[in-house]
Amino acid sequence: MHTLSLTQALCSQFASSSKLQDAIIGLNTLYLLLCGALVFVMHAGFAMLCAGAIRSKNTMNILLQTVMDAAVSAIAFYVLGYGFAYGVGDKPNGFIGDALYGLSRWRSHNYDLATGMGGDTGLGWQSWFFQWAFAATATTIPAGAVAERLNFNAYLVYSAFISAFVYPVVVHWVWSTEGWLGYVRRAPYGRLFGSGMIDFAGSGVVHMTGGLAGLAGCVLLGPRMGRFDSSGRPVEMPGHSASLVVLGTVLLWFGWYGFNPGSQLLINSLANAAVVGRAAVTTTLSGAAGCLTCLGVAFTRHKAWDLVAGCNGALVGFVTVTAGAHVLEPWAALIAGSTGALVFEMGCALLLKLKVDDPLAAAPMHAAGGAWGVVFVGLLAKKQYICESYGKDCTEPGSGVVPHGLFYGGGGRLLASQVIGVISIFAWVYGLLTLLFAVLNAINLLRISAQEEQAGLDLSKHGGSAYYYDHGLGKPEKAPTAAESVLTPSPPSTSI
Amino acid sequence: MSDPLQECIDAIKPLFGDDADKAAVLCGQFAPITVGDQLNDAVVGLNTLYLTSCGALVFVMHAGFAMLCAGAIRSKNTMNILLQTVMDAAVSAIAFYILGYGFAYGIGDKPNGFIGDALFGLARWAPKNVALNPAAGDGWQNWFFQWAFAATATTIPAGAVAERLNFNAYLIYSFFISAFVYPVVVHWVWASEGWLGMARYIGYSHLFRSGMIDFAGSGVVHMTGGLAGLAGCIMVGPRMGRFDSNGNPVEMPGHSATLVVLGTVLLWFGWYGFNPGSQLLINTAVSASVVGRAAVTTTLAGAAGCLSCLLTAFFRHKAWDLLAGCNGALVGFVSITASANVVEPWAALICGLMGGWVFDFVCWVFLKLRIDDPLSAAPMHAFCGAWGVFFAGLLAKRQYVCDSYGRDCDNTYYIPNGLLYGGDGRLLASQVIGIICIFAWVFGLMSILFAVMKVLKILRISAEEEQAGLDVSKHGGSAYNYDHGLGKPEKAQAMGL
Amino acid sequence: MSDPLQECIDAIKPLFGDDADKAAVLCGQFAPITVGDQLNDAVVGLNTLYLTSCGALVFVMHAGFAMLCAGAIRSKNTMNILLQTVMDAAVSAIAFYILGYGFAYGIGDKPNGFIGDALFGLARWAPKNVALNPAAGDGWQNWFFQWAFAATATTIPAGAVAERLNFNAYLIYSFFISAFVYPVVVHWVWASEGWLGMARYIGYSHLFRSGMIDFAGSGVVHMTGGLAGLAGCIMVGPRMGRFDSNGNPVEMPGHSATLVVLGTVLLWFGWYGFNPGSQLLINTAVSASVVGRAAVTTTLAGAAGCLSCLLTAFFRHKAWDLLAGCNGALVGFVSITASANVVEPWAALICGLMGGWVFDFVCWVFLKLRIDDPLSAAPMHAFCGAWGVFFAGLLAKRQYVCDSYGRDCDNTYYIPNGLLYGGDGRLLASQVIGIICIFAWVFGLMSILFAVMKVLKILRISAEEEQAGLDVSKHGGSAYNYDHGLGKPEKAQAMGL
Repeated sequence: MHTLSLTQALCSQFASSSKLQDAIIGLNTLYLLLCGALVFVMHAGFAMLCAGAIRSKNTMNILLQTVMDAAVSAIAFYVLGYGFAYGVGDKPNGFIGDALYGLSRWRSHNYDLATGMGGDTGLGWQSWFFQWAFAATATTIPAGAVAERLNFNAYLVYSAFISAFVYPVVVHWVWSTEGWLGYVRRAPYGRLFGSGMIDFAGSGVVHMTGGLAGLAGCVLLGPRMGRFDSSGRPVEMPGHSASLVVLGTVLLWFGWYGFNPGSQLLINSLANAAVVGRAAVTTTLSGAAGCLTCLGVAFTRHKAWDLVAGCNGALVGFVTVTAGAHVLEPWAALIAGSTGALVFEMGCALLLKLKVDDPLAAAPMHAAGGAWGVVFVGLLAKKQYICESYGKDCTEPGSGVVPHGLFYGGGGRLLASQVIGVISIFAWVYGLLTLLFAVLNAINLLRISAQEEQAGLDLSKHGGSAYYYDHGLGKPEKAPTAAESVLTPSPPSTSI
Repeated sequence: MSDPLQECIDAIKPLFGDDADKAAVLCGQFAPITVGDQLNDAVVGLNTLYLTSCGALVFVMHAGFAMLCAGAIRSKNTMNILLQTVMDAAVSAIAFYILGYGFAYGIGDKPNGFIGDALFGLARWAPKNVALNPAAGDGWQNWFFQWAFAATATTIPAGAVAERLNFNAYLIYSFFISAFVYPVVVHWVWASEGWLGMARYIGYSHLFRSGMIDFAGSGVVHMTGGLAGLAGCIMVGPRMGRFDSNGNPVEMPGHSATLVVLGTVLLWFGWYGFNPGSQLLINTAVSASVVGRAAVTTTLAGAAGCLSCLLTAFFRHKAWDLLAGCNGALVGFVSITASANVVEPWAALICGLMGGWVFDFVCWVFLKLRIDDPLSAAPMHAFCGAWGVFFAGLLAKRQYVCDSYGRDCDNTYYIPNGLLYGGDGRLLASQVIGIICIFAWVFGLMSILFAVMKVLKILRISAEEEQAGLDVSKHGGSAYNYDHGLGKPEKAQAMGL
Repeated sequence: MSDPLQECIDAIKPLFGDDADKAAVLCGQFAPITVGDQLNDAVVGLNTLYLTSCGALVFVMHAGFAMLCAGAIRSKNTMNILLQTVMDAAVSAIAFYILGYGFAYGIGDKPNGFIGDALFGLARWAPKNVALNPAAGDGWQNWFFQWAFAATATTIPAGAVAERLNFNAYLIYSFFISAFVYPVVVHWVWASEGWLGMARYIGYSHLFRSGMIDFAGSGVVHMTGGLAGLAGCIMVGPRMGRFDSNGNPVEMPGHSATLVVLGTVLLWFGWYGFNPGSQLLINTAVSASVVGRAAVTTTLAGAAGCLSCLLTAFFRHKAWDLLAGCNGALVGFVSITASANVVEPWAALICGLMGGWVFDFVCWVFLKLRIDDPLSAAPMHAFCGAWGVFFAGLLAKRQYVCDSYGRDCDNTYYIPNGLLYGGDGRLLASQVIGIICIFAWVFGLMSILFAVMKVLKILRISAEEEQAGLDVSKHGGSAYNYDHGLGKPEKAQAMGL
C-alpha cells in the first residue's frame, strides 16, 4: 500500500521517461525534409528561368539539361559524391572523404538508431537528401552559361563529373568536420589561421563551383553565332519569354527559403532557431536590395525599367548573402545585396569586353557574386551571431579568439580564410573544368555544328520544337483550318 | 562527459539508504530536469520551423500573383505587371524593414492603439523582442512571416490598375502602402496594443468587449489591398477601348489561360501557409487543432467558391468558364481567411459559396459603373474580404474562439460568439466597425495619394504608350520573342540570328 | 502563481516523513509532470505541422498535373484540361468531405473490412476522432492530408481522356471516383479495419498473415487513377486522326514542352510530401528515419526512371527525348510509391529503372492495340503502379517493415519480408491479390460508368466540336490571345508602333 501511494505520488509529480529525444529527431528530420524539398523546387526555378532567357529554338535542350541534372546528380551523388563529401572512413583527411559510397554501411557510419544519434545530429537519411538537393543545384547552374551551343553528350559528361567529384571535394573542404578549410572542422584538428572559412549555405561551395564551371565552359565554347557583330559589338539576343523568367526567379526565391534557413541543419535549440529565423530575414533583405540596385543601374543606363535586370538582381542578392545569412545583421544584408549587384554588373561588363558569351550571366552571378559573398562575411560577420551559429560561448573567458568580421574589429584571420577559400575554390573548380572542357573540345565533343546551331538544338538533337501552338496565336485566319492541323500536325517550323 | 544517468543515481541514492538499484529505477522512469530546458528549446525550434515554412508558402503566392496577373492581361503589358510583382516583393521588404514592422508591432515608449512606435529597422531587436519570449514566436521568423503578408497586401492592387498605370506611380504607392497604410491596419487588428482586434491584451478593454476577429487577414490584408486597387482603378479610369461608345464593355481577354491557372493553383498552395500559419504557434494540442482546422476550412471554402462561380457563369453564358472557376476558388479563400480558425467545415462551404455570389454581383455593378478592374482585384479582395470579416460575426463558434485565442470557455469572462449561434451581436458589431474603419482608412488615404499623383500627371501613361503597350514603351521590348515553332519561321530567322 | 518547485516538494515530502530536503533532491532531479504534458502537446504540434506541410506539398502536385497535362496536349483544348484539374480539386474536396472520408476511414457502429460507415460530412468529428488520439495524427490535418491524395487520384485520369471527353461526363466521373471508388480502396488498404492492408489492427487477421504493403499509394492512388483513365480512354476511343487509315499512329505533339517540364518538376517537388508524408507521424526516431529514407528512395527511383526512359528513347529514336525523360521520372516516382519506406536505396534504383521499361513496353502495346492515351496516364499510373506494388513483395526489407509498421522485429510474431530477401512469399501473394482486387474494383466500376454514359451519349463530344477544339466549343474562347511579339510584327506594328 505504501509502495502504491509512493508510486502514485512520484508519478503524479514527475514526467515519465522521455519521448523528447524522439520528438527532437522528428523535428530535425521534418526541418531538413521541408528545406530539402524547397531546395529541390529551385530546379523548377532554374528550368523556367533558363528556358525563358534563351531563344525558343533551344528550349527543349535546356529543359532537358535541368531535368537530367537532377537525375544524374542523384545517382552520381549516391554512388560517389556523398562519400567524397562526408564519408569518414579509415583514413580521414582534410581533402576528400573516403567512405559511404552508395550509402554503404550507412547505419554504422552515420546513423545509430539505438541512441538516435543520427537524427539528432542531422546525419540521418534526410541528410543525404538535403545535401543532394545542393549538389543538384551546383550541377545545374552552369547550364545557363553554356546554353544554346553545347553538345548534349558533353553536358552529360560534365554533369556526372561535377556532381560525383568536383563539387563533393569542395564540400568536404568547407563543410565536413574533417575538411581543411572550413570553420566547422573538428576540434583536434587545427583550423586555417585559427579561424577557417565561413560559408553558411554555399556562396562559395555551391554557387562559385557552379558559376566557375559555367565560366570555364563558356570561355572554351566561344560565343553563340551572331552574338557579336563584325565590329565585336554585342547583338541583343532576348530570351523568348519574360513570364518564364519571372516564374523562375520567384520559384528560386521561394526555394532559397530552404537553401539558407535550412543550412543550419538543426532547429531544436533556441540558438539554432534564432539562426534559422535570421537567415530568412537576411536572405529576404539582400535579395530585395540586389533587385532594386540592378533595376536602378539598368534604369540609369537605358532609361527603361528592365524586368530581367530586376530578376537577376534579386538572384545576385541571394547568392551574395548565402555565405553569411546566419552571421550578418539585417542592414549588412542590405549592403551585401546592393554591393553584390554592383559586382554582378561589373562582371557582366567585363565579360562583354572580353567577348565571353554567357547567355544567362551565370558566371557573373554565381561565380563573382558568390566570391563577393564569401569575402563579405570576412568583413561584417558579427561575433555574437557566430557564437550562436557554431555553438560557441561568447561570454566565456578567452572567447576573444572567436574570429569575426574585420569591420567589427575581429582581426583579419577570418577575412584571410575567406580569401584563401575563394582562391582555392577558384583554382580547383576552374582548373579541373577547363581541363575537362579542353579534352572534350580536342575530341570534338564540345560544341554542336554551325548548321545545328542555326536550326536550333531542339530540332537537331531533340526531335522537334518545344512549342506547337495551333490556335489562338494571332493567326485567326489560320485557326478555322485547325482541322487540317489535326491531320497534318507538322508545323511549318519543322521544315527549317 | 559524465553520464547523466549515473549523476542522477548518485544524487538521489542517499534517499534510499544508498541503494543504487532503487535510485536507478526512479532515474530510469522519470525524465531528468534538464528535459524541461531541452523541451523549451525544441518548442522554439518547432514554432520557428512552422513560421518559416508557412512564411515561405505565403511568399510563393508571389509566384501565383505574377502568373495570374500576367496571364489575365494582354501580352503587350506582360513585362510591366511582372516587374510590378517582383518589385513589390523587393520594395515591401525594405519598406517593411525600415518602417512598416515598427508601425505594426513595435512597442516603444508610448504604446497606443493606433500605431506602433519602435523596432524601426529592427533596431534594438534582441532586447525588445527576442529575449522577450522566443517561445511566443517573437523571433526573427516573425518579421519574415509578417513581411510575407505585407508583400501580399502590396501586390494585390497591381491587378486593378494593370495596363495603364505609370510605373513611377506604382513605385510610390508600393512603398507607401507597405511602409504605412498596411502596417497601421495590422496594428489595429493584430498587435497586442491595437484598439480593434480580439487579440488585444486581456488587460486592455476590447471594442464592445469583443474586438474584431480577423484570423489571417480578410480585412487586414485583402481589404487593404483590394481597396487600394479600387481607389487606383477609379482614379486612373478604364483602359482605352474597354467600354465602347455606348458604354458597353468590350471583352479584353488575357493572353494566357495557362498562366492564370498556374497562378491560381500556386496561390491555393500558398494559402496553406497563409491561413494555417496565422495561428503563429503550433506547440500545443489546441493550437495544432486550429492549424489543422484552418487547412480544412480553407480547402472547403475555396472548393465551394470555385463551383459557385463556375455554375453561375454556366447559367449565364452556357459555357464552362475557366476563369470564373479560378476566380471563384480565390474568392473562397479570401472569404474564409478571416474566420478559418473559428468556423465549422459546413460553414466554410457556405462562406465560399456566398462569397462567389458577392463577387459576381460586385463585378456586375462595376461594369454598370464603368469601373475597369482588369483582374477584378477590388471585387475579390475588397468586397469578398469584407464579406469574410462579416461572416465571422455570423458563424464564429464559441468553442473555437476559445481554442484559437487562448481563452477559457469555462470561465465567466465574456466570450464572443457568432450571431447565428445565439451570440449577442457584440462580435458582429465589432466586425462591422472593423470593415468601416479599414474602408475609411485605406480608401481615404489611397484616394488622396492617387489624386495627388493625378494632379501631378504621373498617374497614367499617355494614350500612345497605352496603345503600344507598356512593355515596348517603358520596358524596352516585348515579353515574348518566339522565333520558332510559331508559324512564322522566316521572320524568326531575321529576328534571332 | 505558486512556485512549482515548492508544490512538488509539498506533494512528495510525506513520503519521506515530511523531510523537505529529501523531497527537494527528487524535485531537483526530475522534470515535473507538466513537462510531460507540454511535450505531448509539442508532439501533437510537430505531427500536425508535418501533415499540413506535406499535405500542401501533395496539393502542389495539382499545379504539376495542370501544367503537365496542358503542355502535353494541343493548344485548342488547353482550357478544357486546365478546368478539369481545377475542378477536380474543388469537386473532390466537397465529395470527400461529404462522403469519401467516411467511406475511407469512418469507424461507426458496424465496422467492416470493406467500407467505412461514419464521419460523413465530418459529423461527430470530435468525439469520433480528435479525442481518440490527437498525437496519432487523427486530427483535422488528417482529413486535409487524405483529401490531397483523393484529389490526386481524381485528377490522374484527366490525361487519358483528354481532348475528346464531354465535360459533363467529366463532372460525373470526378464526383463518383472521389466520393466512392477511391475511398473504398483506401479503406481496404489503409484503414485500420480494411481487409487487405498490412496496417490493419494487430487484433484482426491479416491476409496470408501479412497483408499488402502500399506505403503512399502506388496501388491505392495511382492504380485507381490510372485504371479509371484506362477504362475511360478505351470507352471513348482514340482522338480523331490519331491513327491513320492503316492504323499507324500519327504524332500529335503537345503544344508546350516548357509546361511539361514545369509540371514534371512541380510533381517531383510535391512527391516529397506524398511519400515522406505517408508515414503520418514523425515524432519518434524510427518514424523520422522512415521519413528520411522515403525521401532518399523517392529521389533515386525517380532519377533511375528518368535515365531509363531517356536512354531507351535515345536508342530507339537517336534523339534526346525531353518528354521521355519527364515521363521516366514520373514513372520512377509512381513505382517507388508503394515501397519507399521499406526498400534500400539500391533497390529503389532498380525499381525506377525497371519501371521505365514496364512503361515503355505498355506504351508500345497500347499503340498496337490502338488505344489512345494522350498523356500515357494508364501505362504510367496503372501499370507502373502495379509494378510498384509487386516490387514491394520482392524487396521489402524485414527490418524496415518493422520500423515502418511499428512491429517488433525481435519478437516471434510473423514479419513479412520480400521474396528476394528469403521471405516465404506471403507478402508477395498479398501484393498480387491487392493488384487483382484493385484492378477488378476500379476497372469494373469505371467501365460500367463510362459505358452507361456512352449509351446516354454524353461521353464524347461531337466531331465538329473536336475539330474546332473544346476551348472554342465549350469554354467560350481560346486559352491564348497573344496580340504582340509573336511573329506577327506587321500586325503589332499596326497596333502599337
